Amino acid sequence: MKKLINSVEDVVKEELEGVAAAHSDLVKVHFVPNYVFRSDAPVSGKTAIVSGGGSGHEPMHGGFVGLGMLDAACPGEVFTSPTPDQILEATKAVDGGAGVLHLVKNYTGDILNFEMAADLARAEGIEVEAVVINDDVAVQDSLYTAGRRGVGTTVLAEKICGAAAEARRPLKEVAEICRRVNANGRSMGMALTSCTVPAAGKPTFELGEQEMEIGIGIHGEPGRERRALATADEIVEMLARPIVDDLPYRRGDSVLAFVNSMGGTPLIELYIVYRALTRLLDGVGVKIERNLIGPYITSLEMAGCSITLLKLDDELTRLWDAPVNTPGLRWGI
Amino acid sequence: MKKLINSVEDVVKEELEGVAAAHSDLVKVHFVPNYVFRSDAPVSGKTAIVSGGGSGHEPMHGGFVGLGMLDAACPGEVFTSPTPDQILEATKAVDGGAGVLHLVKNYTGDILNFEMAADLARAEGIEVEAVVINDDVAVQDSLYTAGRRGVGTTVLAEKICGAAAEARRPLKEVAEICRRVNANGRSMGMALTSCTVPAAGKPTFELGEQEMEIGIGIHGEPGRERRALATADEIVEMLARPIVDDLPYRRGDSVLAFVNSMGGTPLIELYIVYRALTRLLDGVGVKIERNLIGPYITSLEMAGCSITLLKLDDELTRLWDAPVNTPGLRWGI
Amino acid sequence: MAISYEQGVAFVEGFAAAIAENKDYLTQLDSEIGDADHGINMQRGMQAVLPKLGSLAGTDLSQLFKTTAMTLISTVGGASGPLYGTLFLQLGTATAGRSEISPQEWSQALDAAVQAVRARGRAELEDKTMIDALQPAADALRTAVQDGVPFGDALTASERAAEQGMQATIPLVARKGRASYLGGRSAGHQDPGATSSWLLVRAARQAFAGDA
Amino acid sequence: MAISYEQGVAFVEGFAAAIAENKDYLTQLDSEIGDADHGINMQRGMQAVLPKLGSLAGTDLSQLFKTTAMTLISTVGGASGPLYGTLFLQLGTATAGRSEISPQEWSQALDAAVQAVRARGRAELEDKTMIDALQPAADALRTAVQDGVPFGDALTASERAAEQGMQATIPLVARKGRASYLGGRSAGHQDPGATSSWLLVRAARQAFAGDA
Ligand SMILES: Nc1ncnc2c1ncn2[C@@H]1O[C@H](COP(=O)(O)OP(=O)(O)O)[C@@H](O)[C@H]1O
Ligand SMILES: Nc1ncnc2c1ncn2[C@@H]1O[C@H](COP(=O)(O)OP(=O)(O)O)[C@@H](O)[C@H]1O
Ligand SMILES: [Mg+2]
Ligand SMILES: [Mg+2]
Ligand SMILES: [Mg+2]
Ligand SMILES: [Mg+2]
Repeated sequence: MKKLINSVEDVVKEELEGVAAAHSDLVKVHFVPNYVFRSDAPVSGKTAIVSGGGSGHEPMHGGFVGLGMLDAACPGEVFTSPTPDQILEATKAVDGGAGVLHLVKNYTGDILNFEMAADLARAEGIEVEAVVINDDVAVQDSLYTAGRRGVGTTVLAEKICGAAAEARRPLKEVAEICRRVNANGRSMGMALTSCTVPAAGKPTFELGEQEMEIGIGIHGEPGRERRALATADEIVEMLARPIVDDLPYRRGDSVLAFVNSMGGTPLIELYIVYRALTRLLDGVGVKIERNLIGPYITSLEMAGCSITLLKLDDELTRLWDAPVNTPGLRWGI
Repeated sequence: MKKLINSVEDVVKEELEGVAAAHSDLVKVHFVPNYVFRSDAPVSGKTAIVSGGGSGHEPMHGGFVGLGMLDAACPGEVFTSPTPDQILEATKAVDGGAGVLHLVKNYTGDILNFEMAADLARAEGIEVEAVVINDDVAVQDSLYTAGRRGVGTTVLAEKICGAAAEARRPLKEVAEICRRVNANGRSMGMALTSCTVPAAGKPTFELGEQEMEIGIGIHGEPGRERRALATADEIVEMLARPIVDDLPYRRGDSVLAFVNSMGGTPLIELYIVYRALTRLLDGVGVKIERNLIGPYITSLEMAGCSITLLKLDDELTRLWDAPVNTPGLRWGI
Repeated sequence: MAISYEQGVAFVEGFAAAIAENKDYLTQLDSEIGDADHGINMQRGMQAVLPKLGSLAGTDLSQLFKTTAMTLISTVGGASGPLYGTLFLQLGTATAGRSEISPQEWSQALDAAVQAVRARGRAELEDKTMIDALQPAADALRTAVQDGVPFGDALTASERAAEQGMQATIPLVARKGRASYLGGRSAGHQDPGATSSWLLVRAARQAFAGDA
Repeated sequence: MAISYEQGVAFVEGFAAAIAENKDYLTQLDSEIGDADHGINMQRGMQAVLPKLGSLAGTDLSQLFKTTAMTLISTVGGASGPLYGTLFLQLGTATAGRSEISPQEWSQALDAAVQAVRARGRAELEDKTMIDALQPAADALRTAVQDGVPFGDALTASERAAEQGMQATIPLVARKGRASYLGGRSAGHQDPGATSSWLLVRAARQAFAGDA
């Protein structure tokens, strides 16, 4: 295992110390329990938004704390959901009296820990709404299973809901907007390589020189199927076609196209993927109104990419364009 | 070789097509000869800044074209300097009548091609000043050699000179500021893995599981020496100590600290590196006034990092803080 | 013949020891159909529990189990944290104020605990989860105790049922937890949580069968 | 006995063929002490030159060399583009308006070309660059031609000098070009540019010695 770390036990703690040192103008970090929060929190009268999940997805979530996005993020161990006490403390720290939205990705661990935390917070008189993101078309949805994973749409939901909260929209409306983003967002990802959980010390799975995994999540797990390595254009077809057919996205729709690196894939390749995506969407008559290209929701150093489409309406577009100032995403200010 | 590409011949062309499609609001791309330029170029009366070099360092340079930074960038083939005609055409396209600064990294290929282009541009009556960045302390400087490479300080120089040009400072002054940035900036980098030039098809060098390269450049070339893998803290000592001692940076100095990913190293590790850097600089009494953390000057998918320090004065800090709006760097607007 | 507070401690310590011993094995299983952290998670949690046991001396089984529960909930995270936390929390509730319990009471406590885990995780039998080891273990224990089988043998039957349930997860296609994302690919792999649950049932047998 | 326009074309085509044949070898050498693109760069350049030769039919040596130069300059990039471009540009200048030249004139043209490359790259002998192959080749050719050695033998001597110069780069510590960044580590590797320069000198021998 080759990583720029000191010890596998200290990875999350030291990363958070780095974040605290680097971005003291935007965020503060509380240790034990660990959470990153807006340096001006609680913002009184504003709906607060708390997200969280395992570490290893940076900049998500900690890098999205700040004006116009999250009020707090709870980082668990690498790929391990945070604990209820982390989430509870973060929720109490940022509640500005207008209630707190828990923005949760659909993983059993995240769901259960956020549920426990929400119960505890409500017991302390804090109004909490939870919205679950489940946008991964690689997973067949069903009433009898854990359902779809929450992946790329999470980043877009955090930005858009953050803007709504910044505009002083009440908790119920922010939650409603979050459900709308989830309903209109779909994603799918692939891996060229596995990644190594520091504490595990070796790659989660092995991939041959001529193999790739299609339909992966964001925890270094194998995907829906293993396939022979293909060209960028073919891979975009494998990812974007199921996305387009799933919602479905129709001729005339306007979308936000998000091309994401899993961590180890550089920008030069992402632009080749984006080029292929523009051609595929041209073919089906879907217009890209906005885009986001880069490593925003990652699996440690995994090489690969994911594609997310979000069907836009005027309100979602306005909220996307609104100013944001976080370590990981910034514009308009 | 596992990359999200279609064919090794088309990597640069298709990447540029992706850039053009993604950022048409900020930049335009001219093909054959290839260059990326501000969509509002030429900006009349403004000193224009043209940079360029081999591809494979994304977002540098094309991702730094836009308001407050570069007017044009000339991407060569992967790790291969651009040709004089590319540079000449870009120079003519963005000259707003106030002259053009050629911001050149110190590599024989870059120097020679920019020299030829400058001669041709001057022959066409365009005022051209060239400033060469040579900030890599891994290379011993000497009159009899090619001298030091231009690495991380290039990104900072492009931002700061871009702000000066945006403020309508004349060519001579922008060039002077560029020399000042170069004089006060120092860098050093390391690699955990090699990278693969698409057309070459295999890693430029082989590294064992327990080895790393210290003192690398940004072209996937081996470094000054091969060492046993070490902890993040030890690696920061190996990179930052020579930097601090070289200028030298003295107790009381204020610096911009730039922790850069070589492409394959994720943010979680960069923050652990940044943490170690803050401790080392605390120890020598150097104050970090500003920072930049992320993949900004890369070597394809190479895993590793580089550290750059820039000694700040009030003017450089003001210029750093000035608004910038490019695909790769944005704030204040 | 009853289960003493000391045996309760031995049960918790024995589970911690079994997790420590099988940490890499559990993580390996999780890397096949999950995210390669189950052993790491459980190890982190049980290692956090151990130092707290000393200060509990003189309290009762309920305190022991509740402390174990709260510690797991606040240190493990993931899916297994809340689930094992819920299991121990229910054991604590079922043994409120008791410093020793009968075999029947242990069987009832385990029944209640497994029920609580099912309610929390909304998992059914054959979803390829820890339930597939826990439910058969609770059922076998209940039947054996009701049939008046010597407690030691009842615990052994319960452990064997857990082991068989664990092995029976191998061919299953997961419907809950991370493994469900793999669809058909999850078949052919043993569920890590069912495996740690078998270790838990085994630890109970080792601790409680002592004077059988 | 003179060098005709057709032989000039054969020289350029022969150089292109040698580069194509040795593309991976040159890139391999560059990956040891450079950035693994020298073969790729030269191949891109010479492949761009070939299609232009047809349209030059009926022009002179100067046009041939200048067109080769401008094509290399606008397609190769890197350090080798301007350097080989400068070399051919100078050959073009030295053969202005000539459709055939004498051995003496070729030797003088090569001297001027090597001088121009040195001026452009500011490299000295033993800096571990293409100069280490080109300069000995030009020197050997000049001496041999001056001594009245048959032109074929003079070209062979020139080629051998280039080859020896190329081999002599192996122990050198680079002072120019990318390899210089490696410091002492550059020793023990043959310089890729010196290698492509040897191929150029060899192509001249093969093309011009024809009727020697
Ligand atoms: N809904 C559920 N009900 C019961 N057990 C579950 C459920 N979801 C997952 N599990 C158990 O949790 C185990 C995984 O635990 P762990 O790896 O620690 O958490 P995570 O999956 O969050 O990484 C699975 O092997 C499975 O036995
Ligand atoms: N200053 C110089 N003078 C002469 N030749 C040089 C000089 N710098 C580099 N070279 C030659 O160029 C070769 C490298 O060419 P190439 O790999 O195509 O360009 P780059 O180094 O830009 O990647 C070296 O092997 C060396 O022979
Ligand atoms: Mg996990
Ligand atoms: Mg090169
Ligand atoms: Mg797991
Ligand atoms: Mg090279």
